[in-house]
Amino acid sequence: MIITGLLLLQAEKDFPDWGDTSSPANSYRLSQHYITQTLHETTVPNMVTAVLADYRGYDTMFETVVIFTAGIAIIGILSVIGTGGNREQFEPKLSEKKPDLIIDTTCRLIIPIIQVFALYVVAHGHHSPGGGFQGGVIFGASFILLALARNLQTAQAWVPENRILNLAGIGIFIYAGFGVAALFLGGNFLDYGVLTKILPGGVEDARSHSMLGVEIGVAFTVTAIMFSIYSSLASNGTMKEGI
Amino acid sequence: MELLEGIADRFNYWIYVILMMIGLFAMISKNNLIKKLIGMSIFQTAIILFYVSISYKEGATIPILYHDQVHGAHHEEASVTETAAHHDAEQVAHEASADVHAEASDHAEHAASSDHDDHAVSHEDHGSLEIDPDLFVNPLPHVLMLTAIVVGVATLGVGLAITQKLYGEFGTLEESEILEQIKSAK
Amino acid sequence: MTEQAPVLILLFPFLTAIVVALVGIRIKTVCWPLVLLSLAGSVWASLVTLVRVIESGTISYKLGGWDPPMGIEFRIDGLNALVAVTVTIVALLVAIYSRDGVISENKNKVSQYYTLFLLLIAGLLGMVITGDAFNLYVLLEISALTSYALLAMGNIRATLASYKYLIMGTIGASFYLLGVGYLYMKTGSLNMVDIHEQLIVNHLDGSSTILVGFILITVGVWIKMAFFPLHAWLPNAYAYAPTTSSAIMGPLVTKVMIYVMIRMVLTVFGPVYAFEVLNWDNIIVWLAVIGIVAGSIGALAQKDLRKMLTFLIIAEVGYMVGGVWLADETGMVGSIFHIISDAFMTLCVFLFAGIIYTKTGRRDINAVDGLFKKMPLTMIGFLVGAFSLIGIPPTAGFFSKWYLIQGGINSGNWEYVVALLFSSLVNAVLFFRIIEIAHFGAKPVEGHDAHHGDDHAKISEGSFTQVFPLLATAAIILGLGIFNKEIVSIIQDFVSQFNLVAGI
Amino acid sequence: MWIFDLIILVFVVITAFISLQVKDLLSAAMIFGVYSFLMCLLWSGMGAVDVAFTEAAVGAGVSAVFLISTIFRTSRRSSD
Repeated sequence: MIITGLLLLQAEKDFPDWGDTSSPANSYRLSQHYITQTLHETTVPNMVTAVLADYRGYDTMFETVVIFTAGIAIIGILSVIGTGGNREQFEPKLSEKKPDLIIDTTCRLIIPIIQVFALYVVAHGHHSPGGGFQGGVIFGASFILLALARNLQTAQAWVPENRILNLAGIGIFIYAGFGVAALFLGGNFLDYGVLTKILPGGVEDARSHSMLGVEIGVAFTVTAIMFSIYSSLASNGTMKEGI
Repeated sequence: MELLEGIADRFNYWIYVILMMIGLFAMISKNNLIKKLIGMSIFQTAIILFYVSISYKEGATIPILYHDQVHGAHHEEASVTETAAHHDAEQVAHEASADVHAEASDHAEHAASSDHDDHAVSHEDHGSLEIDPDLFVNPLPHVLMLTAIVVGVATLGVGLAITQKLYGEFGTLEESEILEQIKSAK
Repeated sequence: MTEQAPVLILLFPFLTAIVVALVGIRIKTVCWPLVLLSLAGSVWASLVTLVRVIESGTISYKLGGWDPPMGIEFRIDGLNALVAVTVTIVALLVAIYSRDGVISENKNKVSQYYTLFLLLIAGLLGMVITGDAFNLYVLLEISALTSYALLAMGNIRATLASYKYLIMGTIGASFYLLGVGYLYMKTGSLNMVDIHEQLIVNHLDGSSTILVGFILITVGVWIKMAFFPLHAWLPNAYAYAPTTSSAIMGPLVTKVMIYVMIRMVLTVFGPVYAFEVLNWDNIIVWLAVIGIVAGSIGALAQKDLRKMLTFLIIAEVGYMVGGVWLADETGMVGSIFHIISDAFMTLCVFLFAGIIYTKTGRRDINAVDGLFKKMPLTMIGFLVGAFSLIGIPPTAGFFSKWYLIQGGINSGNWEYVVALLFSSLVNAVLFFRIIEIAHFGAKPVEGHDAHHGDDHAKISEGSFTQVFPLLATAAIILGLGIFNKEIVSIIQDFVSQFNLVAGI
Repeated sequence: MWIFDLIILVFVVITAFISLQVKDLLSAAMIFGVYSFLMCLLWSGMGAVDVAFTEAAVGAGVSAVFLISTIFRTSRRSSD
């Protein structure tokens, strides 16, 4: 427990000349630049999305890769597809009853609304809070809700196992595609400005269009992976019987 | 009031350290595997709290340019704050160009290219727009924290998958029982 | 296309990882050639970048076309070009080795295994070439996640070990993140070189926020590196893992973390701050010494072949951390050269342990008895690796130890020199014990004596895809040993720019 | 206005502590959901709208679901 001891020591050392909290010392040109120049350079009012997708787009690409890795890893660790699996003894806890009326009807009403809202969140990332990640999670949550309400099979009917991975892969390919396209058109990796050659409008608009495209790619991956993680965890890899 | 407000903000930094302590303590000393993972998530959200409290500026709004600041019929074109009186010429030009067409974009082009070369401190006055940075909360930590949250969930997912596999083998979630089983098995 | 080389190093494994993930499920056989192709591509790209770095000094590659503090940029100088080349070559060799290792151990998850394998390499390469502190955290997290998963795919003991590794790894990574947060708070920028300038411009040396940030980052990196007091998770993590996972993670993960530590100490905080202002580097050298001694003694006590090797890794980590904190130019050159030579040495020894395990199915040390006759090629490969670990002249291990010892003498840390010699002695004891069993030991229990007996139980030479990488690594170790002058000169001009004062 | 921040901060710490102390894992997961929802409130108070949105969707939503699905697959009791 040396580590905890060391950490307590570190915590108490934490309070020397704290950066002044209200107007922090980091009014250094970097954040100033982001605030003043974002609209100017990318015609995207929501600075956070602009910085997320464009200035530090490389970071976000690897963020999507983190989710993708988590999905693959969980399938890898748990999945027993093909080996017959010794997981059979985990018979589902819930008996195979007819889904009761109330949950069924509410689900039928809510799920489409959630999905539309999710698409709104993805599309509207430029002007309001939200974007690829949040939209993707909500979209994935709508599938999970379906799986919870009914059982895993019905949800799986919509999005079968291998199609999930394809969906996730396609998402990352869209993102990397933008990067590589910029590469081929002469700019550095992920340089959207160069994409003006194929996208309509000036340099800034190419950036904002490509950001939208990237957000969609992210949404694809996040949706697919969220659902695949849920289905792996819920059914302990057998992908048969969820909660 | 001012004093208390000061403490309230500085309080964030106390809170984040306390949360980190709770999280770390749980991670190391809790016996149950899932409790450890909950401790880990608390530990990670504490760090996110620290980052967000860096970006807080007194009385600043959220880092999204509101409709009124983005003048012009569509909120497409660059905005001008009240301070930039002497930019009337550009202002008129911008109001005229409702949506994106050649004249506006090459103006933006010019502004963007000139911006690339000069790195003067933010207040370049050549550009048509001049948003006062102190009005907005600093957006950079927010971007970093989006990544940190996602990483947190990914680690939680992998941790839970490992816990399930261990439960499948050892039939228990308690680390102490697992270790006994290994010792007895060896 | 060559001026795009820095990004290509990373793009090849990254994009093929996704292709393998999608295609692999349907066609299992396509995975292996794809993996090889992509790694060969990234080896080519890293060599091109190394050549360009030698000619034109530091390259700065702006991601997304934005200038450094605003956007992210790759900053490649002598140090990380060399480490990138090492990582790619080691990855290629392990990929060749992995063919039947993966098939035999997790046959139905081949595509997932290779995707994680490639993503681990992409994560490590990204960490090596990036010039942005936060981006390094993201890539650190990717390589961590993939290594948890690669471990957890093995048998049940490996899954338990990977759980502990997950907990410790997250603590380490979060410390690093917190340290970067402290730096950002005071300097306002995330780009490593930019932080350094801000540190000097606002002469923040005094502020304890920076001090706490420095402690956090170093402790975080130490945890990930399994430096002595924080190494609890390493031994059984690598020992019980599937053979290919331990073969890829043994040489690479710890070495890249040491590179990150050197990058932080030299580029971000600057040697002046790291060594003079804090001046508790002697304590760290003492810690390294204890680490070396503990690692070596731990290795002596082990019965399991691979567990012994993991303890050696802890000792090696002790070398390098000690070498860096000698605060002396030759010591620094020695530890950087040791990163490169040690990556290949550890790889060679782990490949050997993997072949033995797949062939004889036994983990313990006397699984090796009488194998000289049966598996001459593998044993020769192992011999070169063992000599290099002990530090016998022609091999690379000798030269890197030589620089480390010289650095130790210059900076007057005698205990470090003694520890180095002691650990080389222990290595000698360990490896000669193995060689002795292999040479004169009893005949392998199952097979009768027939040299070319055809009964199934006879232990024959490892398949080509297993033995070739072992011999290739042995050749590289010898090559490094002989041509170390050029490599050292590259490192020399990288280190000299920090004009470390020789010894305190 | 700042009084609300203070209350939320105190609540956050309390929920974190309880979530680790409670014996039954299912309620621990629930309280963890509450904890991350309060964190999301805190951040929106501090102007970090995007982060709050993500934390609400991901922290309270998805990670709670993962925890509960694992608990369903394993056992609810916890010894400490």
